[in-house]
Amino acid sequence: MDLLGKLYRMTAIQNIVDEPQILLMILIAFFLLYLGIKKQYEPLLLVPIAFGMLIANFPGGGMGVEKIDENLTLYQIAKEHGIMNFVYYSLIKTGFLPPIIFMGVGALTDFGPMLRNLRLAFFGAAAQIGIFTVLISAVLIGFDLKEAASLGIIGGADGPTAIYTTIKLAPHLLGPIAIAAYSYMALVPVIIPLVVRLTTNKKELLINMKQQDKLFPSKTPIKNMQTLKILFPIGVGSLVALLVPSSVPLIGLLMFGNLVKEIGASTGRLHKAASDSILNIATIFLGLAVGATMTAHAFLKMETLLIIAGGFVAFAISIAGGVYAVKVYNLLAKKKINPLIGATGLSAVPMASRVANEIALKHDPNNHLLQYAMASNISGVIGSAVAAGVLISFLS
Amino acid sequence: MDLLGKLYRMTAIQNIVDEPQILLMILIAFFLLYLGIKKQYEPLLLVPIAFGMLIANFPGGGMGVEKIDENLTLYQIAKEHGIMNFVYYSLIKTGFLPPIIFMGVGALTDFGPMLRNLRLAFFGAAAQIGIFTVLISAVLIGFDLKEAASLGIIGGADGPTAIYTTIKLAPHLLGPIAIAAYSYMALVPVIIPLVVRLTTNKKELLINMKQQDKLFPSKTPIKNMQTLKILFPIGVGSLVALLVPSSVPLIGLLMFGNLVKEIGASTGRLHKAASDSILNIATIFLGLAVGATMTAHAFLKMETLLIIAGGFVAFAISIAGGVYAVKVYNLLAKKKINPLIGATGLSAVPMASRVANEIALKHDPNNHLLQYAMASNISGVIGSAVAAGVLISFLS
Amino acid sequence: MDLLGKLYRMTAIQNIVDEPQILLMILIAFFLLYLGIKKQYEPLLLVPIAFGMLIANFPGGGMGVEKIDENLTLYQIAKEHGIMNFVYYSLIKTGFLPPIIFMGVGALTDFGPMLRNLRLAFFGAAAQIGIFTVLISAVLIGFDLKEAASLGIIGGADGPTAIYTTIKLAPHLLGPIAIAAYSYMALVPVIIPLVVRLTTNKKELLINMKQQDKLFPSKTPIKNMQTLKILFPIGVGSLVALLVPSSVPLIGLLMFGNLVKEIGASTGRLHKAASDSILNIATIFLGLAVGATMTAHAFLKMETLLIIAGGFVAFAISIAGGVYAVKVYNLLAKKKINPLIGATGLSAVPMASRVANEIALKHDPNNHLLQYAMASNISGVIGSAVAAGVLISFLS
Amino acid sequence: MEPTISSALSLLLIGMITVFLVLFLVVVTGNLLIRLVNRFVSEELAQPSPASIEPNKLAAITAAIETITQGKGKITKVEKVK
Amino acid sequence: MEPTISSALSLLLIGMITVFLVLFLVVVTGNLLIRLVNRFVSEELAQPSPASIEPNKLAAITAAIETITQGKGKITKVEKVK
Amino acid sequence: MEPTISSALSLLLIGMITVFLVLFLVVVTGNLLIRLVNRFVSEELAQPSPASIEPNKLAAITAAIETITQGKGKITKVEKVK
Ligand code: NA
Ligand code: NA
Ligand code: NA
Repeated sequence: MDLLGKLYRMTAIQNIVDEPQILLMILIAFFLLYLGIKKQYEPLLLVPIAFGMLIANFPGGGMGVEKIDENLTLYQIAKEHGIMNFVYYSLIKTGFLPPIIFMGVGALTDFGPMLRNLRLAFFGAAAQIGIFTVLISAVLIGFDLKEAASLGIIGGADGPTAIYTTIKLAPHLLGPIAIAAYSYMALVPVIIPLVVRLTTNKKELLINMKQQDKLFPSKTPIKNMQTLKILFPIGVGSLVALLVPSSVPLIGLLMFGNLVKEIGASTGRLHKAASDSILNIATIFLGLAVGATMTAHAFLKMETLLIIAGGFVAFAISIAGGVYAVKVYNLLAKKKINPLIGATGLSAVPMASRVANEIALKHDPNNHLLQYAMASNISGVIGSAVAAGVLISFLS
Repeated sequence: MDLLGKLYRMTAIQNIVDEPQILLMILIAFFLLYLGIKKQYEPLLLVPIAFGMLIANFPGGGMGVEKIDENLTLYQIAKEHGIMNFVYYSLIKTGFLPPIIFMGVGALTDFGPMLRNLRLAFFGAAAQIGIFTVLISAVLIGFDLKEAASLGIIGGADGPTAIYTTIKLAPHLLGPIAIAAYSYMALVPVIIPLVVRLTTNKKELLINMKQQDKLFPSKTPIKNMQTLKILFPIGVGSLVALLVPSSVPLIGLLMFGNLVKEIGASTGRLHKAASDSILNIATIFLGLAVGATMTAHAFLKMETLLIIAGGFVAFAISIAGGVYAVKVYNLLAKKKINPLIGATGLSAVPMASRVANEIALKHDPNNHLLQYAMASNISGVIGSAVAAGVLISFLS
Repeated sequence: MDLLGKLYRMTAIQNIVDEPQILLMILIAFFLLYLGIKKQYEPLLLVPIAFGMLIANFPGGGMGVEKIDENLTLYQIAKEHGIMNFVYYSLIKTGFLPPIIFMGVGALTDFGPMLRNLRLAFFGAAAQIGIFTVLISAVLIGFDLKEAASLGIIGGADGPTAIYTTIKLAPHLLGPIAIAAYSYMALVPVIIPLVVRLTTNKKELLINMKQQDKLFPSKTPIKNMQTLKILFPIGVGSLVALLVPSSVPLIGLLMFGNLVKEIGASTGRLHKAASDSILNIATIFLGLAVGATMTAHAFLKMETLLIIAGGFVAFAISIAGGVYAVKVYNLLAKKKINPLIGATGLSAVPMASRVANEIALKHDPNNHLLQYAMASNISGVIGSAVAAGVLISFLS
Repeated sequence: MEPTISSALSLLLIGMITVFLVLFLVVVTGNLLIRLVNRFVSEELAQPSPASIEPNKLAAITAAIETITQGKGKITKVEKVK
Repeated sequence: MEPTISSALSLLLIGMITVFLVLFLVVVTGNLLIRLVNRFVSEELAQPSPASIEPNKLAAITAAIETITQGKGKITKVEKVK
Repeated sequence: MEPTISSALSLLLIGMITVFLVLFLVVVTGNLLIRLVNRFVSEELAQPSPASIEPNKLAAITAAIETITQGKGKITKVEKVK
């Protein structure tokens, strides 16, 4: 009967019959939900990403991100392409949300451990090597420069940075790159021990930072941490802005968020907004919209697999880079550093530090190096953002 | 003196003298404020709607929603038509806020009662009949199909659904339809008892659900509610998305909000954002902007009265539909159901359930059926959203 | 070597060498941060403004507000001019945020003191004289009318009002005017005592309001403050909307915010949103974007100095105006008023009242007039918004 | 006199007249409302408005209750315990 | 019969059929999930979901801990103390 | 060598040089600030920054006080009671 025919055509069943790969997408979404909910892989982002991917893949729902005529007004985008494209083209593709999330990250970051072990901050640099080596390999296997850079930045092990860079350079790869970045950040408890085992020996892992501090005490004790914590984000923010202006949207807002936190009660309202409502709201819409970019035809490509593979390599090389930087340093310096401090230069704050700490404790139950790891860990965030800035200023 | 002339022309007095119906609008706004504040009719929405209506009706204030050239950018809309049109054309007419509010509703919804009495969920269906019967009647008295559908959807007794459907089909009727929807939802404590009295007898109202459960216990006890509550929104969300894709913006986000709630602590930040800041912020702007659509020339029409009347009829028929569905079921089944469970299929969560519970207790002080009523009550929300999806996919 | 050349050209160093005034801007930003953080000058706004100014002045960062083709869509603005211009052209130049902030101010305002000393509210009027006298002087020294009005409105001593008026009349002056407004509001503890010393004598400052109340008790005690506080924002909002429609975006939302506060628990969610998340979020983006308008070429002009100077004069004249209004009143009335009540008509709530109270206590330790000062203080906010409405309706 | 100056002057006049007029009427409206409320509203309600004491806490409570009771509960009145 | 009327009627039919169908399948899905969960998920977890008791408080706790510990701490499980 | 490869290589060099340079200068800046603060800022303030302990609570307190006192009150200092 015709009525039932109309009813059937209203459903998404026929479309899925015609395009069975849609089913695969839905299953992938379920799998990502499983990882986020049951395996606790960065649930704050993987759950919205996976759910956005799920609802984006039902034909007729109009919740999938599409290529659109970029002359349309946001109002026209919403009317003609639905609310998800409205969110994507107003908040994501504009590059707005990642810096906003960085502001929230800054408002939750404590530079104290880094200030107490300043020289360790230097080791956030070596751990960016994975970004550029994978960039080169990606070019060799045929990605263009912008795509290769977006792939490499996964090795920065920092979600907002990876997303921001990809938006600026290769937005069509946003979905898989975001998934890879957050998945591997969630897999840090697996990846770091693996790489560390391959690149270090027991003797190095036994290096006790506290002992080293006792042997070679720092000459400049911090007398007024409160004031220092207020001046530091201003100083470092200005420094980075001067040297890598294109990283200001990320580093500038990170430092602003941190500043309103450290000032204390008088800017408490701003700190609350940055670290609570703004951060949480931004996370929801970023996650849903990034997930919504992963429609069947956009996601089921060879590129996606290469990104997943390349992302892993980038992570591994970054960790190894950090480790070897410490080894080289130890050759020259009397005050030794535990190579785990290099590994945490990866960023992936704070999980990398916790993992490094556990590894150290496994080899010596008295070797607590969490505070030291946090130093290179946080500076790794700055490192990735700087690397991103370089890529953006030369490629966009 | 010319100065005073200029001063007088600056005021809105002359405009109101020329167009005295403006005064009527202001009085209606005061009346709605009275209903919302003193009579506590859904104050969370009626107060902003009424206040938005109030400030929209002072000529020269530029706070009333206008028909505009839809090629203008949002920036141009704000510059040329003021901030209220900016809000209306960016957040309301784009269809953005109702799904967002649904996300918050989901984050405040507990599917537990529904899961414990699953088969009662079925009775959320019959109570949608008011939507379609009023649609037909509206067509008969001369509304076009889209307007008639928007009028009928009031019978869904769900605010965001009614607003979303109207935005998609007949935005010029948004104001009166929103008012009718929320007013009648507030009047549920009056309407349900009225309809129930006309459609049931004491014997039916004495049916005790708990007793029936003891007589005919369910075969499948729930062993792990926590996991079930996490899987349910994913499963139902996917099911509805498959069958009625056009309802995904509503149901999809409802289920997402519910999911981040049920996952618990690990997505607590998302739950907080969805159920708190996002929901509250969206409510304020939705209310003000919907109210601002009710300017004199847009509101003072025959249509408005017909909508107010039709909305009431739709409510009544929906309730009756639910009641009769239960009666029919009781003819066939051994395990009887209290017809009040049918009435709550209306949705208007949770007030309908509370009202039904009170009616039951009035006839038998031991007949607590709140939990049972919530089952059909919540499924009524899904029912309305599905009905809305059908209307949108066939008429927009 | 060419690589280092590329690296150097990536930095902002050469640009600053070419345009050393950029350095001056950065120093000014540091100074404003110092005022906001260390000197506690309105930190909630001065810190974001100063930080926005800081990051806006690093060439290549793309965080400075620019003149753009106003036909671009917001999406195109973000793509071509970066996220700060996206924020500025969507939230600031549209005139959206100041009314939103006013909503939050209303949600934090208590009209109780004003209602208890209603006739003092009248003295919020005289203290607007600074706005118009400075307007005239500004015209005389060559500003055009719109610029002059924006300059004068600084004398309203109300941040959002000054910003809103400037956006509507002379957006190119937004930065310096916002800075002047908030700095002088922070300097009220200096400016008010100064002007009061020049315009009053000890005898006047000894007038004890409590005593006067005992001598001449009011005839109409308030029997039901709760209901009164709910009706007042509705009544006054309507009154102002009728007489000065162009001030509705400010006064209307101020009164709405106050209404949802006074209604209490049933609109508690709206009150929370207005006074918390919305207000805090709006403050962050308003501050950063206003600061970002202050790029070297936009800020380093003669005009800026004239605005800084003119703003101070406007403040002083407004205070004097309030004081003299009281003196004139005292000539005619038996029930005397302390001239400090006139000074607080300036607005700058609540600091002006606290300062006035301290001055009174210095002359007579028993002369507590905080509650009385709050009356004219709050009415001064309405006064400035009304003045702004007049300027906007005649000049925009 | 130069046109801009003259319009500046008329702005001064119109502006100050308006401000005085509005605030005068605000006072009048306020007194009117006080009288109306005193006459027509029972003093029963004349307890201190909870909102004006602690709207934040109330909002929190309401939110909490709404969530905990999944909206099944509703606050009708909140009173300070003496 | 007038076209609009007829399409209104077919909307009635399609609409109600769909609503009944969907809610019927919701019931089916629900029962299916109940059976699946009962079979495959250990009852260990069968404690009352903290989320459903007090997500707000939990959110608060998480936020607080995240801030206080600067993200170094992480909540893995929250249990009511008996 | 292919142009893209060569530019990829130069990106590697420029990128890593920049990252090392920036983080090196971050260390330098940090040490500079430590010295400056140690020299010029009285240790009076050297109490643990309240912000770093519990900004959330502080924000709450501030908000509460602002609301309760309608902005008439202002927090100037918050200290832990020993
Ligand atoms: Na990194
Ligand atoms: Na319904
Ligand atoms: Na003022």
